[in-house]
Amino acid sequence: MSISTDEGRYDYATRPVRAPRPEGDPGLDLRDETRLSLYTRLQELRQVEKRAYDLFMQNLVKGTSHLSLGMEAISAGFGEALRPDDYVFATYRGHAHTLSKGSSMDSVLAELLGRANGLMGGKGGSMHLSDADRGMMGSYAIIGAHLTLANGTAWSAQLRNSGQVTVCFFGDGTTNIGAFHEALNLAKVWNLPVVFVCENNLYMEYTPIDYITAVANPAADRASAYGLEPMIIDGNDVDVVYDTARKLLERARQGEGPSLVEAITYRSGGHSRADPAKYRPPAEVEAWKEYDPIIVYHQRLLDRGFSESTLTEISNRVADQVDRATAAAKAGAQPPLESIFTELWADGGSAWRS
Amino acid sequence: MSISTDEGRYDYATRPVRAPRPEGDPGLDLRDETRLSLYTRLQELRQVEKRAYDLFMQNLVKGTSHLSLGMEAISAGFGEALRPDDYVFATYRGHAHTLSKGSSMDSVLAELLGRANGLMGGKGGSMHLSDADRGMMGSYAIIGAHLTLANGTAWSAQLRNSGQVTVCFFGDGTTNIGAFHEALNLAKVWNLPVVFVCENNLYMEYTPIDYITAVANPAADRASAYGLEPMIIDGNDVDVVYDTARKLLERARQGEGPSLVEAITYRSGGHSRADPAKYRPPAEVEAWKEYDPIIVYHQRLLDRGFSESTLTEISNRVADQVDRATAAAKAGAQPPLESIFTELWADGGSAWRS
Amino acid sequence: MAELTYRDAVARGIAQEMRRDPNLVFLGEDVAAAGGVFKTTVGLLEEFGPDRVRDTPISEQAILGAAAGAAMTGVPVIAEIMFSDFLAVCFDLVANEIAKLRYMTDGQVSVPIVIRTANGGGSRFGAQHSQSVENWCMMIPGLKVVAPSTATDVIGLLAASIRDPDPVVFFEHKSLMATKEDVPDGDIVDELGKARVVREGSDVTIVALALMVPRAVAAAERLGEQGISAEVIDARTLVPLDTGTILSSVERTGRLVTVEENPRLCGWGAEVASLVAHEVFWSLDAPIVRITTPHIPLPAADILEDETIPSVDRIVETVLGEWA
Amino acid sequence: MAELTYRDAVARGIAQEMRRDPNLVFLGEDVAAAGGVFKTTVGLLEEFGPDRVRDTPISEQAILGAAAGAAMTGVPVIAEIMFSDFLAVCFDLVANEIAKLRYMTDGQVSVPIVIRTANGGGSRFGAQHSQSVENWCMMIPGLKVVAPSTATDVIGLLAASIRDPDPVVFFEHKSLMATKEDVPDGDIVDELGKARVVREGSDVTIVALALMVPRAVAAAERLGEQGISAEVIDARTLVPLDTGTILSSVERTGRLVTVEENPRLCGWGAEVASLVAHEVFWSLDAPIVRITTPHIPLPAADILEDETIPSVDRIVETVLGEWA
Ligand SMILES: Cc1ncc(C[n+]2csc(CCOP(=O)(O)OP(=O)(O)O)c2C)c(N)n1
Ligand SMILES: Cc1ncc(C[n+]2csc(CCOP(=O)(O)OP(=O)(O)O)c2C)c(N)n1
Ligand SMILES: [Mg+2]
Ligand SMILES: [Mg+2]
Repeated sequence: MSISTDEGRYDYATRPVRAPRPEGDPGLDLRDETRLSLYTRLQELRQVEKRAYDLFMQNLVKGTSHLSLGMEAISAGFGEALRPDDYVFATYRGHAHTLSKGSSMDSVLAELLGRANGLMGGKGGSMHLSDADRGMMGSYAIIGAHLTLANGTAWSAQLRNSGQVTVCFFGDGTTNIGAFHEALNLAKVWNLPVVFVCENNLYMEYTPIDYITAVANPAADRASAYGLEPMIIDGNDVDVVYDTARKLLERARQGEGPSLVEAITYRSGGHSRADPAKYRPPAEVEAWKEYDPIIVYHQRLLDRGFSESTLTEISNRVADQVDRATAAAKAGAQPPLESIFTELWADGGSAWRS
Repeated sequence: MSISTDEGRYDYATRPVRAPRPEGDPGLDLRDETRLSLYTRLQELRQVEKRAYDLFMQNLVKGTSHLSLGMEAISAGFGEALRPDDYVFATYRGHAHTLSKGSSMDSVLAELLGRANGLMGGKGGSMHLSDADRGMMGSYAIIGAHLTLANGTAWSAQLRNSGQVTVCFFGDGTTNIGAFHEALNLAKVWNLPVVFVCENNLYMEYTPIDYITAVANPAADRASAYGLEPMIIDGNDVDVVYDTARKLLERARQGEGPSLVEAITYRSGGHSRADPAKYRPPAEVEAWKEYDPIIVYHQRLLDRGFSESTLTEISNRVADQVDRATAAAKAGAQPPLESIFTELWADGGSAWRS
Repeated sequence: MAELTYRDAVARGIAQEMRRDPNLVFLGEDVAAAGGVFKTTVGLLEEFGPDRVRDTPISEQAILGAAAGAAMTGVPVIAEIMFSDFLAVCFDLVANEIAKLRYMTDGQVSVPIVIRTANGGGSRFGAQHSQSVENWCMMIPGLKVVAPSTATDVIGLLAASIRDPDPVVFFEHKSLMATKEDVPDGDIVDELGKARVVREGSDVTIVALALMVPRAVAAAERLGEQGISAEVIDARTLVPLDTGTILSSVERTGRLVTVEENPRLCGWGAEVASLVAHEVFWSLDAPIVRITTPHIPLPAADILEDETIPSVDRIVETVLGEWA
Repeated sequence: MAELTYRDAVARGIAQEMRRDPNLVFLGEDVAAAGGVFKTTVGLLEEFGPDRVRDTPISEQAILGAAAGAAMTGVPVIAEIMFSDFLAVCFDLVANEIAKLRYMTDGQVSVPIVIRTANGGGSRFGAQHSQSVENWCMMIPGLKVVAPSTATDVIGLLAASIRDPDPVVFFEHKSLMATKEDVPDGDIVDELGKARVVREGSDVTIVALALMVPRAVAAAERLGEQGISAEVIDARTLVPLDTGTILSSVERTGRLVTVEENPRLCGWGAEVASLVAHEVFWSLDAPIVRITTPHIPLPAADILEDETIPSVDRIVETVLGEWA
C-alpha cells in the first residue's frame, strides 16, 4: 500500500485526497483461533476507545485524551504477536497499546477517570498509561524521547540474553524530531532487539505529514539512513500487521537486530478530545471510514466462512466486559491527596532535604 | 572517492587502514588566477594553523584549539567560490573557515591570544570565531545547533530574495545528532538556499566514525532521507572542492534549494590541542600525510606548468603576512576587565534588573 | 474598550506587531492553517500569508534555529514552542545558542526573537504538559523572561517583547486563556522590567506571577477580612526584574511572601527572597515565606493537581500560619 | 593511603562499583577505547570489556535514553555527558523523562542511573564549555544532585550515587581534575545528603560547592587574619540537601554567605538563602550575602574568565565589605 503526496497547499481540507489503496485478503495461512483472537482484540480496543470517548463527553475524563479509533489494527496485530515478557513503548495515544499488552480494561478506564484503582492511581492520566509488570513500559507525551528509551530496554535484553524484544510505537510526525534519528542510528550500531513501528495516520496534529516532511514516506524513506530495510504495510489490515509483527519480532529475537516499519492508517476522529479535524478533506475521511479495520476484518472473516453469530457473540461479550470495567472504574475511590507526595523516589517519598 | 568500512574493533589503532583513493587531476577548466588563488588560500590556512599551533605550544593560546591542518582544501575551495555577502557557519574547528570568509589573520590570531584586538575582544576564543560583517556567522562548539541556525540565515535570504547562500560546515560525527536530522528536513521542506558541507575526517573525537554510525558514508548515505542527492567528493583536492562549491552555490542561488555534500579528508594532527591521536593506525596516518592537500596541489600546479618560483613566492609572501599578523596580534592590549559586563544585551550592557 | 479573552489577546498582539513591522515573521507547529492548538493564533495566516506565518514539522530545535538564524540577520521572529515543557527538547538552542550569541560574538549580532510558549498547570495534562518553567529561563544569562497575567498585559508585553532587540521567552498561561477583561482599543505597547502593584497593602508584600496573581489577590481579599492588609505585586517580567517596586514595598510592609507555580528548588521566588534578605534585610519584621508547587512533578488527576499547585486557600492559610 | 588525583579518583570509583556489581554498565562518547576526553575513565574498557564499557555516537539523547531504558529494567547504568553544558541537548531526557518516570508511573519503575558530567569553568573554553549548571538539575523534581570537591569524595559519593536507586546527576569539576590528596585504600562508600563542615568558625557561615570550596577555605584563612572566624561548609550534595548542617551553623554564626559558581539568577545559593531567611530568620544578625558568577555567560580569555568566576579575593573583599 502506498500514499501519493503533493506539494501541499494551505487550505489543507481542499488538498488532494489521500485515499487508502486496499489490496484485499493477503491470504495468509493463519489458524482460526488466531483470526478470532485478532477480531476479539479489535473489538476490545474499539469498544474501550468508544467508551473512553463517551466518558470524556460526560466530562468524567478530565484533561485531554488521544484515541486510536480507526487505528486499532496496528496495536491489535502486534499485541497478538508479542510475548508477555516483551517490552512495549507507546505515545500519549496509548490506550490501545496498553490494553494490547494485557492491562485490564478497568485499570485503564479507572486511570482515565483519575481514580485510585487506575494503573497509576491517577498520577499519570490518559497520556501516560504504564503497566511495567506486563512489559508496558509507558506512554510518553513529549515527542521523540521514548524511541531512545526503547533502545534501553532492548539493550538490557541484549545484555541479559533474555530473548525479549522491545516494540516502540510512534506517529508519522515523530519522524521529524531529532531523537528519532539518534535512536534509529544507535539501535542499528548496537544491533538491538527493537522494532520501531511508525503509525502513519497522515497527520501530525492538524498538519498533513507530507506538508512538513522532505520525503513521501516519513519512516520508510528514512530506513536506509540507518542501514535498515524500508517497509510499508497496510496498518488497517490486522492480518498484515500480525504477520509483519511475527516476522520482525522473530528477527529481533534471533539477534538480527532492529527494524523499522511504517503502517499506513487513519484516525477516524480528531487528534485529541477538542479537535473536530476540519483540516481533512471530507472525501478523505469518507474513504477511510469505509476502510475501517473492523469493517474490513469483519467482512474478511465472513468471506472466510466464519458465521455472523460467532462475530456478534464476540462483540457482545466484549461489550459486557467494557460495561463491567466501566462500572468497576467508576466505583473506584478518589486517590488520597497525600499520594501527591509519594513515589518520586524509590523510598516511596519525595523529600528533597535529608 | 570512497572509504571502505569495517565492523569496528576496540583497539582502534589496529583496525584496517582507511586510505585515500586519489583519482588524480580532475582536469577542470579553471583560469590560472583561480588556481593560484586556491594555492594561496591553502598556504594561508596552512601557515596560520601552524602558527596557531606554535603559539599554543608556547602557551600563548590558552584553553583548547582545534586545527584544520590537513583539511584546508575544503574551506579554501568554498572560500574561493563564496560571494562576500554569503553566510558561513563553522564549528569549534573554525579558524580556516573564518579566514576563508575574509577575516584578517591578525584579528583571528589576536582572538586566539585573548586580546582586545581579537575578533571578539577575547570573549569568544578559538572555538567561537565570528565576523558577522563578513558573513562569518560564527563558530559553534556544541555539536548540531549551528546546522539549524544555518537554516535561519538561509530563510532570511529567501524572505528578502537577496540571492545570498548559506554554507554550513560540520564534521562526520555531527551526522549522528538529532539537530542534523531536524535541520536537513526543514531545509528541504522550505527549499532553503543552504549548502551543508560534511568534512568527513573519519573520526569524531577519538572514535572512528564507522564504529558508531549505522551507514558507511555518514552524510551521503543520509541524503535520500531528506530528498537530497548523495554526494561524496575528495576533500583533499581543492579543485574538486571549488568546482563542487561553485555548482552547489549556484544551484541554491537559483532557488533550487539545499544540498548536502560529504568531503572526505583527514586531520594530520590530533582532535584538539592535547590529543596525540594514538587511536589511529600509523599506516593510515602515513597514507594521508602523503595525500596532503598542499602536496597534492603543489605537484598539480607544477605538472600544469606553473613554476616552482611562482609557488615559492606565494608561500613566502604568505609567511611574511603571517609573521606580521602574529606581531600585530601579540601587540594587542589585554581586554579591559569591565568588558565581561558588556554586550550581553543590545543596549551594550548586562543588567538583569531594571 | 471591548472585552477580550487572554487567548484572543495573543493573536491580537501578534497581528498588531505584524502590521507595524512587515519584516516580522512567525513560525511554529500547527500555528498557521490550524490557528494554534490553543487557538491563540487564529486568523494570522489569512491576514499575513504563508511567507510570514509558517507551519513547521515537529522539530523544536529546527524551529528555534531557523528563528535565531533569521534574527541574526536582522529579521525579527516570533517562534512558538507549543508547551513550555518542550523547551527541554530545544534547550541547547534556548540556553546555549540564543542566549549566548550576542555575548560570545562581543555584540556582532543581535537576536530579536520572541519564544512564545504555553506554560503552567491546571489542565489535568499530567507531568509532561503542565510545568511552570519560568525559572528554567530566568536562570540563563541572556534571556529576558515575561509572563503576563491579564489580556491587556498579553498584548502590551508581547508588543514590548517583539520590539525588544534581545531574546525574550514569553510565557502564556494555559489556565488563563479563557479569562476575560476589558481591553483598550488601538495599539497597546507596554514596557519590560515593570512590575505592577495590583493591590495595595501595608502588612505584607505578596509577589506573584501569571496564574498566581489572581489567586494572590483573592487571598489578599480574604486576609483583609482577617485584618491583614496584603500588598500584591504582579512581577510581570522576571528578567529584567523590577527590584525597585518589590524592595520598596517590602521596606514598607516588612514582610515578603512569594507565590510561585514553579516547583520549590531554585524557583524565581528564591531569587527574590535572597535579594530581599540582602538588600532590605533590616526592614524585615518576619521570616520570608515562599509558597510554591512542592518539589514534585505534576500529577494528572484533577483533585491531585489542585492539591499540588498553590491555591487561594493555601496562600491564606500559610500567611495566617506565619502570623500565628 | 596513597596520593590520588581527582581525575584518577573517577576511574577508581567506577571500577570499584563495576567490580562489586557485575550488572553495572557504563556508556558515553570516547569513554571506552580512549579512556575519556578528560582521561577520567582510563582502564575501564580493558578491565570490564566492551559489553559493559561502551563508546557511543554523538547522540546525547540516545545515550541517556539507552541508559534510562536499561535502568527501568533494573540494570544500573553510568552515563557520561562529556561537558555539563551538553545537558541542554538532552534536557528532555534529563528533566522530562528520567526525573519523572518513577512519579508518572506511581512507582512502577525505578531509574538507577548516574549521569556523570564535567562541570565548571577555569579552562578558558568559553561560553559553551565552561558553565556551572548544577542549578539546572537542582530545580528539577526527581533528580539528585552531587558535586564533590575532593578526590576522596569523588570515590565515596560516586559509589553512593551508583548504589542509590534514583537518578543522580554527578558533577565533576574540570578545574579540580589535577588536584591531589591522600585517599584511603580499599573501597570507599559515602552517603548522599551529608554536607561537610570543612572549617569551623563562629562569625559567619560560608556555604560552597565543588571548586568554590577550596576558594572559600582559602578566603576563610585570610578572613581569620582579619579577626573574622568563618565556618566553611561543603554542601557536597544539593539534592538531597543537608539543611540541618547549614541551618544549625547559621544559628551559631548568625551570618550566611553562599559562594556559587553558577550565574546569579536562581542559583542554588538563592534556595539556601530563602531557606535560611525562613527557617532561622531570627538567628540572623546580618543580611544574607550571595557571591556568584555574575549573570553573564563565561568569556574565553583567561583574564576575563578569572574576573568572572568567584575568586578568593572576591570572597574576602565581599565579606569584609559586609562587615564594614
Ligand atoms: C516535542 C513535542 N513537540 C510537540 C508536541 C505536541 N504534539 C503532541 S501530538 C503531536 C502530533 C504528533 O503527530 P504523530 O507523531 O503523527 O502522532 P499522532 O498524534 O498522529 O498519532 C504534537 C505536535 C509534543 N507532544 N512534543
Ligand atoms: C553535543 C555535543 N556532544 C559532544 C561534544 C564534544 N565533541 C566536541 S568535538 C567532537 C567530535 C566531533 O566530531 P566531528 O563532527 O567528526 O568533527 P571533527 O572534530 O572531526 O571536525 C565531540 C564529540 C560537543 N561539542 N557537543
Ligand atoms: Mg500522525
Ligand atoms: Mg570528524
